[in-house]
Amino acid sequence: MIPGAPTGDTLLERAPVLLRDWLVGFLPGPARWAAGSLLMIVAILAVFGTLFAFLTLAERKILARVQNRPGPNRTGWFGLLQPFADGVKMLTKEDIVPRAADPVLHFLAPVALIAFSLLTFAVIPYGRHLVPVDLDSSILYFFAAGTATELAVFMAGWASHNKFALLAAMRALAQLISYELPLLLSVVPVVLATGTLSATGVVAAQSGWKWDLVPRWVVFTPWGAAGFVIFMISALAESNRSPFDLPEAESELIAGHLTEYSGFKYALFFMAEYFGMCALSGMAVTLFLGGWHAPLPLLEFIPSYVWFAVKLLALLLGFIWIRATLPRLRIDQLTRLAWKFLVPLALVNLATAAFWSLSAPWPGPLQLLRWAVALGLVAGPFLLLSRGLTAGLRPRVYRYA
Amino acid sequence: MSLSPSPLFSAPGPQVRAVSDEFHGDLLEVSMGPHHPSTHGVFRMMATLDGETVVKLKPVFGYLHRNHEKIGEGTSYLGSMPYTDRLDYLCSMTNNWAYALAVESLSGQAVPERAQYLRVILAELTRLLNHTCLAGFLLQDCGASGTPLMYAFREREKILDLFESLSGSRMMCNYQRFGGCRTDAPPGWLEAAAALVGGYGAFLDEYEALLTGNEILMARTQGVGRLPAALAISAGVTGPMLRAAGVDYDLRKVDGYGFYPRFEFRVPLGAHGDTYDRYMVRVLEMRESIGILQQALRGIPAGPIMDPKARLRGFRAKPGEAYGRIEGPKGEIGFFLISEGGPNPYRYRVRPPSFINLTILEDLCLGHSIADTVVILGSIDIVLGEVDR
Amino acid sequence: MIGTGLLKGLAVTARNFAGSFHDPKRFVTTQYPEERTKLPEAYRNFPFLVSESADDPMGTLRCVACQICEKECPPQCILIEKSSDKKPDANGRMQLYPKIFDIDTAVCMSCQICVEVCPFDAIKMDQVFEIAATDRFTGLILDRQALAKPDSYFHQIRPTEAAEVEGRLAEGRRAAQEKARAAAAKAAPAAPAEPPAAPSAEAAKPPRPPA
Amino acid sequence: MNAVLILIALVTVGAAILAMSRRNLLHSVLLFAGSWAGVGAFFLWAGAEFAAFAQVLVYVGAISMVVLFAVLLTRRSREDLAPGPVSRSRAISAVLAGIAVAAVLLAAVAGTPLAVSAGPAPAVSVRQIGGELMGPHAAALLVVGVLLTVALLGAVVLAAGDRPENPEDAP
Repeated sequence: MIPGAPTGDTLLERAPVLLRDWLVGFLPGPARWAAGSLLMIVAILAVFGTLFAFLTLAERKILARVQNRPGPNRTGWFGLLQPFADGVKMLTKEDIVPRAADPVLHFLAPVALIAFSLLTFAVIPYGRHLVPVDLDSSILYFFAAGTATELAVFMAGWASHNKFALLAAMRALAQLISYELPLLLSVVPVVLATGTLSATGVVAAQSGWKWDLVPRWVVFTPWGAAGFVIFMISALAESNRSPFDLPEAESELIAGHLTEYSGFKYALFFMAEYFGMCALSGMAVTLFLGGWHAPLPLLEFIPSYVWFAVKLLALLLGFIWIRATLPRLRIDQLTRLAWKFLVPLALVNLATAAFWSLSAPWPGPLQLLRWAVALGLVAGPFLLLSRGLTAGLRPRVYRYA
Repeated sequence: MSLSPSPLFSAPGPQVRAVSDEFHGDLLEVSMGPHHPSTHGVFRMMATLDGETVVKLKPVFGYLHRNHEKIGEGTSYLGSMPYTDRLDYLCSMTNNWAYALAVESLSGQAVPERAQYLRVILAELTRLLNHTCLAGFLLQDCGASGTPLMYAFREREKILDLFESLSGSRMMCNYQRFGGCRTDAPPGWLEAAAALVGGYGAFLDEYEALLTGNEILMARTQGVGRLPAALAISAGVTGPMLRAAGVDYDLRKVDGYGFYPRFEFRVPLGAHGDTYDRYMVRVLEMRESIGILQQALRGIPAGPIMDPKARLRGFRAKPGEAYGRIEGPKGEIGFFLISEGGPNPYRYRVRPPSFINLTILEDLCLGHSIADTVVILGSIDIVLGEVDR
Repeated sequence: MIGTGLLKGLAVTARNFAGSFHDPKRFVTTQYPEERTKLPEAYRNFPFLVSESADDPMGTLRCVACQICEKECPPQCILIEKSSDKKPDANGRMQLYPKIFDIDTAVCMSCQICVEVCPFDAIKMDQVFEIAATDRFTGLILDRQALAKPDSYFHQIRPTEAAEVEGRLAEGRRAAQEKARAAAAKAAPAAPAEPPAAPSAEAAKPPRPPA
Repeated sequence: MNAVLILIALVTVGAAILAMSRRNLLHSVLLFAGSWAGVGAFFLWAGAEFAAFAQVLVYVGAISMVVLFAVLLTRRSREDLAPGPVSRSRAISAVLAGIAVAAVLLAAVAGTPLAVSAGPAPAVSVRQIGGELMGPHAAALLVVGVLLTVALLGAVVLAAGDRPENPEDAP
């Protein structure tokens, strides 16, 4: 456990840990570890399960409010029971498995998808003392579990034995693979700057405030901001969210690789997408937004896991906001955006981070030069590449007869 | 995109474009529709795909054929008027006007001034309604999860309320008669219309802020589904699609029917003829329609709305034939009538603009990906009621 | 710069999201069963038969079973059967009345042509839209009993149109009385001994020739 | 501790054997991915977290995708995925090849002196691994990097070599 800063260790802060120790205390010695981790698993499932339920409701409500309508408000007070109604509906719906489908793979796909996306929750530090598993290379573990989901998407597409599902599975894989690279490349500078692969280490490196006002979060450095933007764009693509929700683009290939799924298996895919979204946002908060650190020293009395929750919800609402606004990219534009725009930018970002950390000890006035060069290194390639990407795309002027 | 070699009507045999054989995986025959979520009604596209790109596309329709023209021969002239609402069920007012124009030119009835002004106002309101919905559906096909469509429907509801308080029904207005309009504008209707038109400019600015500059929309629509002017003219394409291809042909200027020469407005023309131009031409046309509406609402005179000599029942047209056409929101909608002096027309023919614009769907889609075919279909703006009749 | 169009779009959606909480213009849904939008006066749905008095709607139908609306109706959804005997109508003249008057509301498209062509203002458009039936024939085919509604109901749902119709009918009735009185005065001096039955027959001709 | 080791070994070898015996090619590819995950689990058991996660990331995440794509792209259509008729000669030659490979492996394993250390391996932190990679083993790392880049460029040339430039991009 990282020794918390003296002011930060209020009772509220250690409450979850005390609760766990008290509960586990009833059991004999060796069973304590097992019971403790079981309790942790139950806690994660409970928290992120309800977060998933109310996230679907929040998504529909926000999407509705953006479109000037109330959204679900018939079930329960303000529609709060809507997710449970959806749950019951999904459970009672008939689970149709096409005769030509490959039963083993057809069943295994959602199970594998849910399993891998749940694995990623094990290493995210939710609070000062709330780290389920503190591994030395937890960031590598997080992305290892993340890439395995591609296998499950392929299984779903191939096992449904359906033309549309196959086409969509190929698209999904092309998208996931081509966005794996910028996702990882945008994390490398953070590891380089903080010098550790463990999530708690990265969060510890972002503690403290400059002039007691600006927190030392990665996002407040030029390369950190660029890395954060690249990470979020890639996270959008990794979790198949708009404007990259190509695989289940309803306007083209019905429900993509989910076409032949119904009932609770379909709900599992849905749940896996949301878990993926939450996990990636959680990692974004940990790497770029200073994990569970409070933004200002005087706000330190609020427990750390509350700050983590606030930042996580902010990112999730951003996901929903983008989904309500942006149209979808075509598959070739999507991969071109990844390979010709995000990957080069991430590589340049690596160089900026190296320059930033090397130029750290520069005396006072040179700091301005340091900022200028860093910003130039970020903005320059961005403008250069964006001109290439949108060659010839601009609003046109029309003549009248 | 080079003009596809396949002649205007795709030859009976499979028209497969030359694709490099070495990578020639098996062609995937995909049928999109008739219940596909993005085909604007019961319309089916048999697309042959090589990987992502469309190699051959065969539109299949007729699912909504209701024998409209044969029924027209059996019903009296007045009886066919409510059926014209069901042709292009988004723009019933312009359908009514085109049919009324045809019968009036058949029977030579004069239309009083106030009725002409009312007809222009209702036609331009219908154009606003149709083009706003088109932009909404186009974005829905691009995948914008319904937000632009909901804004379009919010504005459409206001216009439909105006139609309802005037003609009695929101979409099935059955409002025009031979020689004028059925009922006069109730008190306060003209002021409500002026208020709506006044606020429409602000809505369009917000709508364009959301869409026109959107890089993703530009990437998805610029250079997609390019329609060369030569092909457009030879295929008989009319309306915004034709003007987006750069051809200056707007019936309101060409025919000058129904007091349009009194209002001054401009006709926007596109340069590339691709999906983005079709979208932008419609948006600019909406701004022109706002201008026309403001002039018409200011200048509408008092007076009768129905030609006193008009006869409702027992109307018998003089033997002969007539073709009445107007610039509908989707293109030139026309009615061709042959009368033998009886109460029913001998031949009742509708010129459906969206059906004729649809014939070149394959030429626009060859070489594009399947995601583009959906966007191209959306930009052609078809309504299956009019395509199948 | 590449992102500006997207940001402008995000700004529009944010403004709409915030606006939907305080600006009625940006929150347009009416919760149907609880709140109801006020229907405009011109709104029309299925037709109904106008009867003179409210207490005996069946007996005092204005309809004289001339079957013009049956011929003119485009989808042919009206069925009328004339009565054999006659009964006096509002002007006191003996008129036929419809023994059977069925409208198949499953076929009717409420196009309101029957109202236009009816010379006696006997059929008007109703404003009821919440009709659902479990069976297509008993539920959706409305017979004379279900169709007949008093003139007061017509005044209630369409005040201006009802007033205009009322004016026309009253003026027609007044013309009928004057004609009857003039005819009676002319017949009296010419042949005082003529039996009084003649004037009533002469007055029977309605002032308005059936168009 | 040995029980866990045996279990992992069983899973890995079992998955590999099953993969060989499956009639459906896709099932065997997925079972292969399972056996690679088994190898990853072995590293985890041995305490080398970095190696385990790298193994899962590279093999289960990426290499299985490459194999799946290779299987899909080279097959003309779905029928080819069904296995060919079972002929005796192919079975015999498969078994002989298996025995030969097994013999070579066993000889190599038996030959090397395995110093079985008493306690678990010393806990090596990722920072030390980084130091080692960048220090003495930097050359090996660079060679592997160049190898992968060449493979990537080769793939790009092969894939996009002769397909005409995407028609819809032409202005």
